[in-house]
Order: sequence, then structure tokens, then C-alpha cells
Amino acid sequence: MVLATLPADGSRLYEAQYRGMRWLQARGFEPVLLPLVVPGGGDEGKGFRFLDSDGRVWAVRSDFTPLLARVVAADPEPRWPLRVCYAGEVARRGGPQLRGVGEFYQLGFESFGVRGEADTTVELLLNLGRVLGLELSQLVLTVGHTGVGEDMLCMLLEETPDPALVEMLAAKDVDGLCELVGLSEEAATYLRQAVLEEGEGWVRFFRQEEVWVRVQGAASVARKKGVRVHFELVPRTAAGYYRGVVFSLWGRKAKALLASGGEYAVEGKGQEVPAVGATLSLDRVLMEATC
Amino acid sequence: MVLATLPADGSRLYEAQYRGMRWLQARGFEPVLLPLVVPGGGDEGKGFRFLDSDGRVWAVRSDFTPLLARVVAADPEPRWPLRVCYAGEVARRGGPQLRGVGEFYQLGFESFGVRGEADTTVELLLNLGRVLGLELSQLVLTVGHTGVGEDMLCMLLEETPDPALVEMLAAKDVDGLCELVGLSEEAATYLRQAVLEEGEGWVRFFRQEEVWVRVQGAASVARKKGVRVHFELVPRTAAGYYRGVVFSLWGRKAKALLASGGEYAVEGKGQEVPAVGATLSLDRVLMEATC
Amino acid sequence: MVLATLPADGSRLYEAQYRGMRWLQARGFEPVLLPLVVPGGGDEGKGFRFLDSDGRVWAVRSDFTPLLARVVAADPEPRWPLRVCYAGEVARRGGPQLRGVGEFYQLGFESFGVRGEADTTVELLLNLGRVLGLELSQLVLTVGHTGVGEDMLCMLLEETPDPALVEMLAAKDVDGLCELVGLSEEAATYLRQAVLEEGEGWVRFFRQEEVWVRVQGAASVARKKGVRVHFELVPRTAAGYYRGVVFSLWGRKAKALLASGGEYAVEGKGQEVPAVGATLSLDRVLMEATC
Amino acid sequence: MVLATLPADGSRLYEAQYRGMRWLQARGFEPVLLPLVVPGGGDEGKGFRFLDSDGRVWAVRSDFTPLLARVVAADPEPRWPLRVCYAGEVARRGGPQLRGVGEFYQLGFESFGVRGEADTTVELLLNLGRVLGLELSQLVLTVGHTGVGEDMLCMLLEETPDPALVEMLAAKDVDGLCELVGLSEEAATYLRQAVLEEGEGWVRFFRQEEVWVRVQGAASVARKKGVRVHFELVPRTAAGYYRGVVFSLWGRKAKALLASGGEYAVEGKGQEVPAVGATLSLDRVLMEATC
Amino acid sequence: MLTMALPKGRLLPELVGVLERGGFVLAREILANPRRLVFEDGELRLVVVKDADVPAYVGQGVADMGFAGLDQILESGEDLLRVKRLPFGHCRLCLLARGGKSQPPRSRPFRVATKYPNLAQRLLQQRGLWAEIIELAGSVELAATLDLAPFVLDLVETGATLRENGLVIVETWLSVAPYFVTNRASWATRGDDIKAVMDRLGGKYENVAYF
Amino acid sequence: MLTMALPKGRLLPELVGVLERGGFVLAREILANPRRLVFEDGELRLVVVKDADVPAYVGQGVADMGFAGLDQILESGEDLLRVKRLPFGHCRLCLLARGGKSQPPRSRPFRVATKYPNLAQRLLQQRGLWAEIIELAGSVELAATLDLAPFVLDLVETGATLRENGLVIVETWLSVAPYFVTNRASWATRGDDIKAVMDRLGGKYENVAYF
Amino acid sequence: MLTMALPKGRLLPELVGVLERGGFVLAREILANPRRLVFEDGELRLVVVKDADVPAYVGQGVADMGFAGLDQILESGEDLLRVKRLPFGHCRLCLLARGGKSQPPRSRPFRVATKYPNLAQRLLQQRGLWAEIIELAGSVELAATLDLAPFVLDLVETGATLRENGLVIVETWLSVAPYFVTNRASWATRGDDIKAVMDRLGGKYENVAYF
Amino acid sequence: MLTMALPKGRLLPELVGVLERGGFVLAREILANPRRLVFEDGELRLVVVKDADVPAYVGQGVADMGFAGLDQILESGEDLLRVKRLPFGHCRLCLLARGGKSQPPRSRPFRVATKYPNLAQRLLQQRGLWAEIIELAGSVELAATLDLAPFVLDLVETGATLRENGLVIVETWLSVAPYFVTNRASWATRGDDIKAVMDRLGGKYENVAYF
Repeated sequence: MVLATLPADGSRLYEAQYRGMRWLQARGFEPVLLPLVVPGGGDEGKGFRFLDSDGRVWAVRSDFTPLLARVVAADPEPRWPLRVCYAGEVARRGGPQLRGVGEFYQLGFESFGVRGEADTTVELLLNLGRVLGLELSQLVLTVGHTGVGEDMLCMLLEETPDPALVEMLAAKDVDGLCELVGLSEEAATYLRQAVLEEGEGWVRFFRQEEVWVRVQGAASVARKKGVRVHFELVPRTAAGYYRGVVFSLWGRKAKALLASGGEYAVEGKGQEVPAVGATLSLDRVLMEATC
Repeated sequence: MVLATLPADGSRLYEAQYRGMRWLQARGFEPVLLPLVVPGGGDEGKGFRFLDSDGRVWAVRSDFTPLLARVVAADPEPRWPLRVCYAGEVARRGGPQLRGVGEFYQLGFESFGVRGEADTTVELLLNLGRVLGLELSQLVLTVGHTGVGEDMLCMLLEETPDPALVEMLAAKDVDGLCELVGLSEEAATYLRQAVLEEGEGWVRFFRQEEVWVRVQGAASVARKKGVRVHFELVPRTAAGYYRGVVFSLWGRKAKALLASGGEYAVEGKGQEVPAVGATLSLDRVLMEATC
Repeated sequence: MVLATLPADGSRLYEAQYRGMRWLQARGFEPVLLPLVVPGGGDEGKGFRFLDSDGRVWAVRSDFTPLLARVVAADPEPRWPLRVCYAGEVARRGGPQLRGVGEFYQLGFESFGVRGEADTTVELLLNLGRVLGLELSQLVLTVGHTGVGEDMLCMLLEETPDPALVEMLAAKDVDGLCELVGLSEEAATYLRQAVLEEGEGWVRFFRQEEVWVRVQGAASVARKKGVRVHFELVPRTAAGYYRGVVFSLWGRKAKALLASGGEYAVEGKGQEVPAVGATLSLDRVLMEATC
Repeated sequence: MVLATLPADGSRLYEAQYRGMRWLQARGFEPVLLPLVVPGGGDEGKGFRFLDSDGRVWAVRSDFTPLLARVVAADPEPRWPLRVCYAGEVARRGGPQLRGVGEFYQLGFESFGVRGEADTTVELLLNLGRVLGLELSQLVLTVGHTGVGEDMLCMLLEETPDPALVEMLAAKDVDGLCELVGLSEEAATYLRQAVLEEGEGWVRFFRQEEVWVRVQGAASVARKKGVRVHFELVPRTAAGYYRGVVFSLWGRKAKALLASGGEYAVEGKGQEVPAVGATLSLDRVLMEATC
Repeated sequence: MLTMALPKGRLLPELVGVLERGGFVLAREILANPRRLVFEDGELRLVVVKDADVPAYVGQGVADMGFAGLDQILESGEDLLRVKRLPFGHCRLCLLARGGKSQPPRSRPFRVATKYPNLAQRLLQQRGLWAEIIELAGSVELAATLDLAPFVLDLVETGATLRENGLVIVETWLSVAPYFVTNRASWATRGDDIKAVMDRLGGKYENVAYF
Repeated sequence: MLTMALPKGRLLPELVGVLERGGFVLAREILANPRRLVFEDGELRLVVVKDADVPAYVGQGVADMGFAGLDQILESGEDLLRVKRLPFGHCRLCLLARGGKSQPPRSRPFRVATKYPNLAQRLLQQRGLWAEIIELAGSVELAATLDLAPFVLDLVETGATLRENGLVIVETWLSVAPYFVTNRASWATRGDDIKAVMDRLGGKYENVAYF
Repeated sequence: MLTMALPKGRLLPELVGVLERGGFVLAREILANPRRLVFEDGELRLVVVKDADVPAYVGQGVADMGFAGLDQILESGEDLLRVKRLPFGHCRLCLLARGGKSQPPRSRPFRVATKYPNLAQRLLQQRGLWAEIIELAGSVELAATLDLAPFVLDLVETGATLRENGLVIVETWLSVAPYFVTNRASWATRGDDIKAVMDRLGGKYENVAYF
Repeated sequence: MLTMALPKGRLLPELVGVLERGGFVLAREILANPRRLVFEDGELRLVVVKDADVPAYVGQGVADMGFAGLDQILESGEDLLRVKRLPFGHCRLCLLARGGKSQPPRSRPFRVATKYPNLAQRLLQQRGLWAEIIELAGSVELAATLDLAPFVLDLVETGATLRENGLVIVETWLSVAPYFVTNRASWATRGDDIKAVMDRLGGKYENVAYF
């Protein structure tokens, strides 16, 4: 549920939205508007959904990126690369939020038809954050690559892991996992490193060199700007539509998730079009900026 | 249904929204944000509505003004006057629109706790329109006062008119009305004048002098700016929440309704608080501005 | 939620339903069928409701009597008296039930256009119960008259009681009520008698002689058959559509509510038509009969 | 939408239901009751469906057989064969019905864990019909076998036919099909025979001997009773859950579909359990019986 | 330039006459060119469309004004201004049944055949009736005769067709007349021009007796 | 006695010919009595209705059989058996646009004017297109010309009307032919009688070349 | 035999005293056997359960009667008859906030921590307030102190805990007392036996001063 | 300064020992001041709350870390990181029934009593079972004994309580252990500090054998 905000906050949100959009436009991203209510589902877990009389499901916008991906996928005459930015409200059902830090105003940008731009996207995101008043030294970026965890489990189990195991991975329950699966001591140590730390030993043990290089590419951009960076193991199921390098930006003052983004793909005209982007929770960004 | 727009349009909408909001802020209106999804009804006819599991009705935002009125009414410690502005999307079911000229992005301003500011509101609206690129000489303002029509029918019928008669009034079916009600020739002439023209004879015939003065106050502001003005007889049922002076702004190039507004009241803390405001359909304004 | 039942239970239910309907038919009640899904509301609390695309509410049948009353009210050419019987399933949302004793199969009869037949209705209900296998000596009938409680509160408060007080009455919280309202000792004693016992002192104190006579009329019919009877104070809000004498039939073996009924009115053709009837929960009746 | 019926009709329906159920019970079918409202979908096209607050779909009962199959499939300790019968209301959205001949009261029987009983089922159905007042000489039975049509198309096309072709088959648009697919004259003749007539030439041409024998088994039972029989080509998509021999019973006086049934399978405990049954539209049966 | 939508049907000759008398000489070409649909001279564009389509053309803003029957106006659901009722072509929308039929039932749905499914829905709801509507394109009286539906909702002019088909009027639900209509946007932005057209068509606009 | 529904429109003379050649002399009266709608001789009843109403008459069981175009059949939503396609009167249902227009947009709704709102809805959904449908009763080509809607879904026979109105075919969505149709109940209960009618109309039923 | 549910908590010793004085000697065993939960002699069965579970045991019919606080009764949603209010153990359910906080906001949701999520929902709705409820199992006052939620809905007895934690009462929303409760089915079918128990517990039932 | 939530219950003494051994001397005060809930020295704040409330305090960000059982973690629905499983306090969540009961029925709802309504809902759905859940606050085994519900979902440690109450394990649905948990925001922004705490608690963090 999105809230009525005090005039004071409203003013800052409109201001930040405009500053962000103008900044993105100046960097080649074209502003788009997207529907508030869309036929055919949407995010079952967190959004508002309803049935029309024909039994078809409709959904209120709860996230911009997947909606944008649908629109881009449906374009019969696409031109690549396509770079767009957006800003607006999203509606979510109530649910556990970190001390009332909701998310209801998103600002973001996406590039379609480009490959290997995760690092540039991180750089843009951080610069945009600065424009919106964030102190880079107070930020933390977690970077990962979807599916690394499942790949590790596959190697350890020699088969596809079941959902319960992947869920344990997402909860970083590596001890439970080790016991349940019955890992050798060496494997357990490397799995623990991969899940809880950045010790690079696991990179070779699980043959994830290539992924590591791509993740570190995105990470080094942030480190150069004085942002602290952690490696994060993100299971595919927890990554939503993202496939590839993914990242999240956290504020140390508000202790809140400020933005997230990463690589994904859009299915258009029978081919997969690579895409990458990032979305800020503008209301949380302002909270961090004024803590 | 709100649509995905081309990047080109999106850019102009964001730009116009910001310019409008900044302009309003500079004139003392504080920006607010309002919920996308609200419990408890909403506009039955045109909005999206759904039931939750407890059988309560929810609605997706389809209009800003009534939503804002609800929020203001619920404020336990209000301060008057309160002047706020807003901008954002609304969602409507499909329906007859003038050649696809939908309405999905509203920008507006409201003043609560003020009385007799219909003329100032019209002036602000027109100035805001100019800021957003409208040519005043191409605009037409229709001005009216809710309930004048019903009052006339009451006088003619010597009782409260039934909904079918009011509907005929809204459709300007004065001939049908005259026949059905069986009016004297004089009454019919004056009713015809009031419904279809501005001939002031009806003002006295139906004892509407006071209303006429207030309506002309708002009208003269517009005329001074070179905007053409018509008197409009607006039945109470067609006026939604408005009570008092109401007005609509039309564009001659796009032949579309660009904005509407008027006086209304908010029930707060056991007393009625007078309010006045205007809302632009930003997407239509841009269409008119670029015709 | 209605359940799949074991074949054994199913057989008994079909059998009982038929025996009951044939018995009622032989006594002049004509069998009717009623819709499963109806437009326009229904019982908000316990039934399944949904919206169609026009925002209208529909409901799945959760009770026969009000549905039947609607149908009878809409009859343009009614003939009185009308005596009908019915049998079928109802659907309810889950909720607190006495140790799983649900209600999903109703059997009942209603008389429209008759007055003062509460006693005959009780007699019919008990005879029908015997036909369905109930032992009369194991049954308890509670009898009351809607609104007596509110009337008492009105007299004590010298104004209309608020919903919280009526709720306390329904919960038999006479101590809480006495303290909250600040009753004289005499009034408190009589109120306690009326709420918790049958001591007839209250009848005169609260001037309810006429009601008492009508309630005892229905009660004496049951007492003659060896059924134990209690007076029950039923607030109007808890009585649903009933207005007048109301009664409930309880089984001592299953400790469950087996049936309920009473007097009510149907609005037809601008006049109120008095009605009376009773509905058995067939599934619970069978449970009591086989305990 | 199920309707309120006149007392006269209601009486006959209750009577017929009871006679039917008792007759089935005497032949070893045990009566069951099934839920009115079920979670998880149901028949999208014709039933009433709604969403609860968690976004899960619920459905009002619109057909007994698939519901019964779900319940049987979920039984953790099944015993075969299982023979059950049922009677009750179903709710359907409005839609094209033959001159108002709706379907709202079903009566039927199903056997689970039996094989090759299509002929016995037809015999039972016809005997049951006679018990309910149908004149066998006025009935027509159409018999078919699901998938024969698709198999023919597969042979003609040397690939799986697309939905549009199957739809043409269901509409018996054999001319359109022949032209679209470009059939040889011989193939076209045999396809025409199979779709529109019973000429057995196609049986060999399309290698459907085995199917023909099974279909004729069911047919001969009916013919012996003086019921006219036609072969019917039923596409798999039009057969719902049925797989195997299927049949429909028509009344010549009411010109209406009175009953349908056939073979299907239930997935229980990892294995497919064969099933067969038939369902009468009790309201239509009574209409035919009294024409 | 203003655009006016004209209905192809029964009223066309009369309307052409009205236009000609108002000095719109362009109208003359209409009857002479029965297959042409659009006529234009510098001041006016005339569009000749099916009767049922006039409300869409005017309501959607393609035409600024037009002539349409109240039945078509209400059936279309378009938000039209009915600024002038014409003094000819009046009739009634009635619920009809075969002789002997009484009121429709109230406790159960019944079937109504009609060319006006939307308007029928609305009129039925206003009366609290619950019906299944069978939409037909024409010869609705046949529907009752052949028992496609026991009730029919249709226009009645003289009643001759009714008598021929053995139908009786159960109730009159709407008085129907042709209207000169416009849409709100055209009225607001081109109102003066539209009034000028009305003046020419009907004599002085201020005089009641135009058309 | 069987009942047959005949469409009033363009195909009527040809269909009357077919009936006459099949020995149904009753058909002769149809052309002679253009205002009568029902014709009957002990063996057959003929009902002459609007083209668009044939599916309802047959589908609802009032008529046992009839002649209807595939466009009308699919638009009606009635569950009809198309037991015989006629060898004449073929055409196409096409998406049309004014010259120069390309494919309809996929990422935003567009407007389509058509006489077939239900069929259009279905064809659009099959193609994953999202459109607002403007229902018109006729002269649909005008809708594109006058910009009521940028796209039009309509029948194309010779293409002459298109060229006159400056429209181009964007895509053909359906081949349309007239059919001899029946309903499932009539087919099941009176199938032999209906086949006998077909035999008389088209020569021996078993022979492919009837009609 | 009747079944009575007793709450394990704070009030148990006092309730055992009441039972003993009424001559229910069985009650003596309760305090002597703190780990046993069920006690039975021919006439009565005593079930000792968590305070919050008494309403479920009585409301679901497992026990015919029991003792429960009004807070637990309303939180449970069970339909209980509160036939006797006990003269001890009274307190209040209050909306609390850290010192200095004023009224909760009305135009936006706020957070309330409570052990009574259902009751809180109901009391908030009655007041037209819109809040996100954080359910806690205990030490609710801590929630405000540590800023888990700005408001807390909890029982207040002496107010000592409040003062210790720097909380203030914003408003009292409910007076809470323990009740002798029964369910409708037991009351209807075993009412006389239950009244007899009440008589023994509190002196003559007709006398107001029992318990 | 970091905040740590500690569960008041059974495990508290053991956890205090772990903290003390890790050099967090502040922990000593906890057992000495059983009524105090918040303890603080410059480096750490300890918050002692009900077992069931630890997930809310950590998950909502009031505490950066804490100790909670897997049962409470999953019941709460909070998104917690379970960064360390403790080597003591293990048990199982089992579906229980009175002796002789077999599997729960699949074709009709049954009743389950539990202290874990949310977790029960989830585990039932995973198994395709349809049950009505009776939420209790304690002594769940009694629910089966007294026939409040035929099935019970509860923790089983030694099985002694089961035997006492004549219950049998139908199936084990979850292995339960206490965890050292944190929330994603604290882990992201204070991860190094949290790891340092873990190191002190369990020896070198890299060594598996800490705690």
C-alpha cells in the first residue's frame, strides 16, 4: 500500500524524480511511461491482482522492469540498442518491511540489446545516486551472478537441487545444507566461503572463474568510487527475472536496500535480446540521503 | 487502460510534469503523493475495483481530487488554508473516448479552507496552461454552477425532479424535457436559453442572480486573458463531488477536454471545509500544445 | 467449505432429504429450487462473494431463507398463503465451528402471508425432526423474541443503545453491562434474570408481557412433546432477517445447533408480508441422530 | 445462472432425483456429496471463478464428474472398483443455450477402477432414463471415441494438426478442411464419411478397426433397446476429460441433450485408474419426459 | 470546416430536404449519388452512414454533429448532446409479446429478443427485471412468432407490423424521436458555428419553431 | 416438419434457385413475396431473416438448419455444425488500413473499426494484439478514411471498395464462405431428415459434388 | 460429566481457591501437580491450558466452561457466552507510545506492536485508523523503546512497567476482566448443570454476590 | 554499536555462556538481572525477548543479529540469513496423532492443532493436504488427547511428552535447530562487524568448529 505523504516529502520526491530523469536523459536514456494496470498476471506474491468477468487476471503495477521487458518484447520493429528510463509509483500488498521502509516510488533505467554492460550500469547507478544526494562512502554494493549457487549444488549433488536446498542457500544456511547433503570437509569449506565470504578459493573449486571475472568487473567500478563491495551468492529463484550479473545497493545510514539491478534477457521476435538495468527505490534513497 | 508511450512522448510528459509542479510550488502549493490502491470503493463507473478475501472493496486510483479530499478529511490536526499540488498516473477502464484521447496522467492543485477562490483558481489554471505550452487564444472555458439545473426543474415541477429528467438536462434534451413536463411557452423559452445559450433572461426567471454573479466572476478572469467562455448548465449528478462553481477547459485544436475543476467541500472534524481546485489531463494538454 | 463425504454419509443425507421433503409436501409445502449464485451481495460475513467486471457483487448461496424471501418479494402476482419447502447445499467460508460440526446441507420450510404461526412452525419442526430420526427427549429448544434486549437497554438508558452494548448483551455479559451502564440494583437483577434465566419478574419490569405470551405459546408446544425449553434473549443484530418469535433447536448428544427459525417479513408490492419458517442443518441432524 | 423454479417443477425434480438415486443405489452405486466451492480453478469457460486475497483462484461447482475425479485421485487408500452416484446443482455463467434449456441439476454415476464397461454404462443410463420417465423410442444416442479425428488428421497431414483444424473438425466443416489441407479425392471421401456419416469404409482407411469395435459395442446395447444410434466424431479438445468411448443422449421431443458420459482416467497414487460414467441433466430430462 | 453525420435510412430524404431549405446546397448531391458517402464543399462535410453509426461518428468526434434517433443514441452509450429534437419521425420502444402473454416473470430470467442489447440491459435493470438478451439484426417480431424468445423489445410506429405478427404491446418503455446531436468537445470549441448551422436549418435559432 | 433459416441478403436469389432445383417448390414464393418472412408447406418451413440472424435461429434451435457465412457464424458464437460449404460467395476477412500504414503496433492499444466485434476480439487475441474495438453497422471503410480508427477489419470481395477508399490490405485473417449449417440437437435427433434435404439440394449426398 | 478449562497463568491460584471453596476438591490436586494438565473425578474434568487457549477449548466445545480474560476472549474470535465477570484481576488495554508522542496519524499507516493482532485490527478499524500490526509474543513495551514500532497496544495494570520503559498511555481502548465463559451449545444443552456449578462457586446463583 | 536479540527461553543460559566465552562480559548481567531486557556497553547492545519475537527484532532491523530456532524463523515469515547453525538444541517438528491414527485424509479437510499456524499452512500445502488449523499457545499435545483436533503439529525432542499423552509420530516434517541469524541490510552494511562477533563467539570464523 502506497501512502499519502506529507507535503515536505512530496516536494523532495518530485524534485529527486525530475533531477534523476533529466540526468538519465542527458546520458541517452529516453523517458517512457508504462501502464498502471495490466492484463495477465504480474508478480503473484507481492502485487495486487484481480479477475475480470472472463476469468482473466489483471495486476496493478508492482515493479517497472518486468513490465518494461514485456513491452519491449512485444515491439514488432525494435531497434537496438534501446536505452530508456522511467519513474513512478508501484503498489504492493502489505508485508514485512524493514522498520516501515516501504518501496513505492521507483526510478530506473534499462538498456536493451547491449551485452557486457553490467559495469557501466553500476557506474551509472552510483553516479545517479550521487546526483540524488547519496554519500558514496556510506554505500555498500553487493554483487553476484545468478545461478552460481545452483551450479555449485549441482556439482556437489551430481543432480539438480530441489527447491528446499536452494531456499537454504538463499537463507545462507550453509551448515544445514552441509549436514543435509553430507558434504566432504573440503567441499563444505569452499561452499561456506562462497556463501558467507569472498575467499576466492571456491572460484576454482566450483570452476566459476569466468563468472568471477565478470562479477569483479562490476565490483571494481564501485570500489574505485569508494563504495564498499561484497560478493553475494544469489540463487536463480531469488533473482526474479535477472540472469547474469546482479547487484544491490545498500545505505549504511538507513540500513536499507536502495537499489537493485542486473542483467536479464527479453524474448523478442524469436531471439533473446540481452538487457541490463537498475532501479532505485526513490523514497528509500531520500531517507538515506537525509539520515 | 494506461498505455506504454513512445520515448518521445514520455520525455515531454516528465518535462511538463516537472515544469508544472515547480511552477505550482513557487506559487505556494506543496507537492503531495497519494496512494495507488485504496480500500473502500472509489469511482464505481470508470475505475478498476476488486474485492479482498474479507469481501472489502479496493480501488485503483482513477482520479486525484476525491482521493486527496479523503486524506485531508482524515487529518486529525488540519491547518487551513492548505494548498497542495500533485502529479501522477490514473487508471481507467476502457470506454468511449474521443478518438483515443485518453486520460492517464493528471496534474493539479487544490486549496482547502478557502472560500470564493473560483476566479483565482481559473486564473492559475490558465497561467499554468500557458506554462505548459497552451495557446490561450485557442482555448475555451465552460463555466457553470452545480445544481442550477435541478433548481430550475424543481421550480418548474414544484417537486424534486426524477433522475431521468436530470439526465435529459445533462444531454441538453430541452425539447424532450419541455414536452414531457408540459412547460408553458415562456418557461420553455427561458429553460432553452439556460441550457443551450447564455441569454441572461433565464437568470431572473429562475431567480439565479447570485449564482450568475459568481459564475461571471470566474468567467471574466478568463475573458480578460483572451479565452472564450461559455455558460454551462451542469446537473449535480454529473458534477461528481463538485458543489458550486465548476469549469472545464477545452482545446480547439485537439477538440478535447484539457482540464476541469471547481468548488467542493471536505468533511473534516465535524465541519465542512470549503475547497477549490483544478486538474489537468497532462497527456491531452500536450496533444493540444503540439497540434 | 463444503466437503466430500464418505459414501455412507452421502446415502443417509440423500435419504433424509427425500424423507423430509416428502413429509413436508404431504403437509402442503411445495418444493422449490433456488439459485446457487446470485447477483447483489448476500451474507457478507460467512459466504463467498466476488465481483464481476462491472464491479457488481455476486454471492454463492450461503443460506436458503433470505434467498427465498427475495424471490417471493419479487413475485409480481403473489398468492397468499404460500407454503414452500427446500433442500440443498450451502457454501460457507471456513471459520470457527464446534469441533468440525459444519453446516452444508439445509432442509427447511417457510410459510408466507400467515400470521401468528410460530407455534405451529415449532410443532412442524419437531415432528419433522422425529421423522428424521431425532429423539425428542434429547432435544432442547431455545425460544426468544428479537429486540427484547434492545428494548430493555432503551428503557434503562433512555436512549438507543450503541452496538458495543448490544454485543455485550449477545455475549450475555450482564455484569459488564451493569457496571458500564451503572444500573440500579433492581434493574440489574431483572436484567440478569432476563439474560441468564427465565425468572419472569423481568417481564413486568420491562413491560414485555405481550412478547412473553407469544414466546410461551411456541414454548408450550415443545414442552408438551417432552422437549426441554429455555427462554433466550436474542438481540436484533444477531437475529439476521428474523423479526418476532425466534427459536433454535439443539441436540444434547452431539451438543450442536440442529435447526433454527422464526418469524420475519417480506416486502412485496409495497406491503409487508408476514412469514415464518424453520431450517434444519441436515448434516448435523444426522450426526445427532446417530450419536 | 440457476433459477428459482415454480413449486410444481421443484416437486418433480426432488422426486426424480430421489427415484434416480435410489435406483442407482440398488445397483451398487454409493451416493456421495461434493463441495460447492473448490480451490484451484475449475472450468474456465463456463463456471463462476474468483480470486481470494492470496491471488488463488476458486471456482463454484459447474460439473460433477471432474470434481469427483479430483476427490478420488486424492484418496490415499483407494479401493477398486469404486462405484458412486451423485445428484445436485451446478452453476454456470449465462451463455448460448438451446431455447433456454439450461442445465442446473445433474444426476449421475461413475465407476472407478473398471475397464471396458462403456456398454454397461450405456445400458444403465438408458434404464435409468426409463425410470425417470423417458420413452426410449424417442431417444437418440450418439457414440464416438475421442481422438479418432485427430488421429485421422495426423495421418493425412503426417504431423500433429493445429487447433484451427481440430476446431473445423468439431464444427464438421469437412469441406473447408479438405480444401485447406488439400486432400486427395479418396481421403476426402473417407474423411467426409467419418465426419458426417457412418459409412464404415473410413474404418479401414484410417486403421480404426479397434476403436470401431469398442464404439459398436456400446451402440449395440442401445439399439437393442430401440434407441436410435449415430456414430459421432469427437475431437479430443471437445471431449473435456473424457478419453475413450464417449456418448451423448438426446431427446427427440425436447430436441435437447439429456445426458453425456464416457470413459476417462483418474491419476491416483502414481498410476492411471480407468473410469467410466454418465451424467444426466435432470431438468432437461424432465422437460423431455413431459413434452 | 464542420462535419455532419447523416443516417442512411428512412429519414434521409426528409433530412436532405431540411438541409436544402437551410441553404446547404451540397445536400442535393446525396440523393443523386446513392453510393457516395462523403460530400464536401468548403463550409461543410456531410458523411452518410448507417443509422446506428451516427452516434459513434459524432460521439468519437469524427463528426461535429449529426442526426440520430434516441434509440440509437442510448444504445451506443456515447455521451452526446441532444440539442434539438426533430418534429417528425416519432415512435415508441415497447416490450412486446405474442397475444395473451401477460407481464414478464420477476422471479426467474426470461428471454428478450432485440436489436438494442445495451439499451435493453439498462431498461431491464431500471425495472428490476432479469433477462437473457438475444441480439438480433432485424425482423425482431419474428423472434416472438417463432418462439426464439417469448418477449421482444422493439420500435413500434403504427402498430401494423404487430398486428400482422399477432403481437401485443406489454408496456411502452421509451418515447423515441430523431435528434440533432453534437459532442461536448465540438459544442465547447465550435458551439457558435454549430448554432449557426442550426439557425440556418430551422430559421432563427432563438425562435422555437426551427426545423 | 423441418425449419430452415434463409439469409435475406445478397445470396438469397441463388439459394432460392438451389432450393427450387431440389424440388422445394415452396421457395418460389419467397422472391414473389418480399415482405413475407415465413413460408410453410407440410414438409418444410422457410424462415427468411437478416444474414446476421441465421446463426441465432439455427443455434437456438428455432430452425433446424440454415445458410450462413463463416463470418456471421463465428461472430455469433453459436455452436453450429457446418455440414456443407457452398461453392459460391467466397471472400476474405482482412485487416485494412489507409495506404501507407504498416503493421499495427504491439506495445500499445490501437483502434479497429469493424462489424464483427466478437470475431475481431478473438482474432486479435490469437495474434497477441491489444486493441480497442469500435463496432459499426456498415460502411466500415469510411471509418479509416475519416480517421475514426486507423485500422478496419472487414470483408474483402473484389477489392474495388478498398481502392475507392484508398485502403490497403495489411493482412488476411480469415477465408469466408457460406455454409449449410445445423445445430447439434437437430443433427442428433433429425439428422436423417436433414441429410435427405441435403441430398435433394445437391444430388446424391454421398457424391461430393452436390449443391 | 462437565469439562472446565482453567488458565495456567497468574490467576490460577485464585481460581483454584474459588473452586475449592465451592467444594470441588479435585482442584486441590492442580497446584500439587504442576505438570499434569487433566484432572478428573466422576463429576468434573478440569483442563489446565495456556491463558490464550481457554477460549479455543471452550469455544470449540471441548470444554463446557472455563475462565478467560476479555482480552483473550476477543482476540480468539470464538463465540463465547460471558455469563459471569469475576471481581478480581481487572486491567485495561491501552494504546501506548514513548513519552511525548501524541495521537497516531490518520492520513497514513503507522506501526503498532501487540500481542493481540486480531483484537488490534478490530479496535483500529472501529476508530478508522490504518495501521500495520507487528505481532509479538511478549515484552511489547520493548518494541516502542527500541523503535520496532512507535505505538504499542497492550494491557496496563498498575502502570509500573510503563513508567520503567518511558511509555505513556495515549488512550484506553478496552476495560479487561476475567470471565466465567461457556459456549452456546453447552449453555443450551447443559445449562442447568453449568448454573449449578456457578451456584456452588459463588453462593446461590440468584444472589448477585457469588464468586 | 551492534544490537543482538537473545531468546528468553530454554537456551538462554547456554547462549550466555557462549557470549561470555567470546569475551562479551556484558552477557554476565543477563542472568543476574532476570527482569531487565536491555543491556548495553559501548560495543554491544543485548536485547532479551521471547523466543518467538527474535525473528521480528532481527528481521525488522531493530537488532542486527540474534539467536532463533528454525521453527520460529519459518513461522515468522521474516527474511533472515541463517549464517550459523548452533551445535546444540536440535529437535524435530512432527505431525502427531493419538495412537492408532494413520495418515491424514486427503479428500476432505481435517483439523490440526499447532503453535505454528503459518508454518503449518506452508507444510500442509507442500504436501497437498487441506486442513483447518487450530492455533494454540501451548500444551498442544492436549489438543489431540481431548479431541480438539485429531492431529497435532509440534516439536518433538525426546518423545517423552508424546508417550505420556499417548501420541504417535505420523511423520517428521522438519529438522529444527537454533541459528545465529542476521538480516540482509545488516549483513550488507555491517557484515564485517557481525563476522567479527561470530569469530569471537566461535573461535576463528574460518574454522568450522566455532560455537
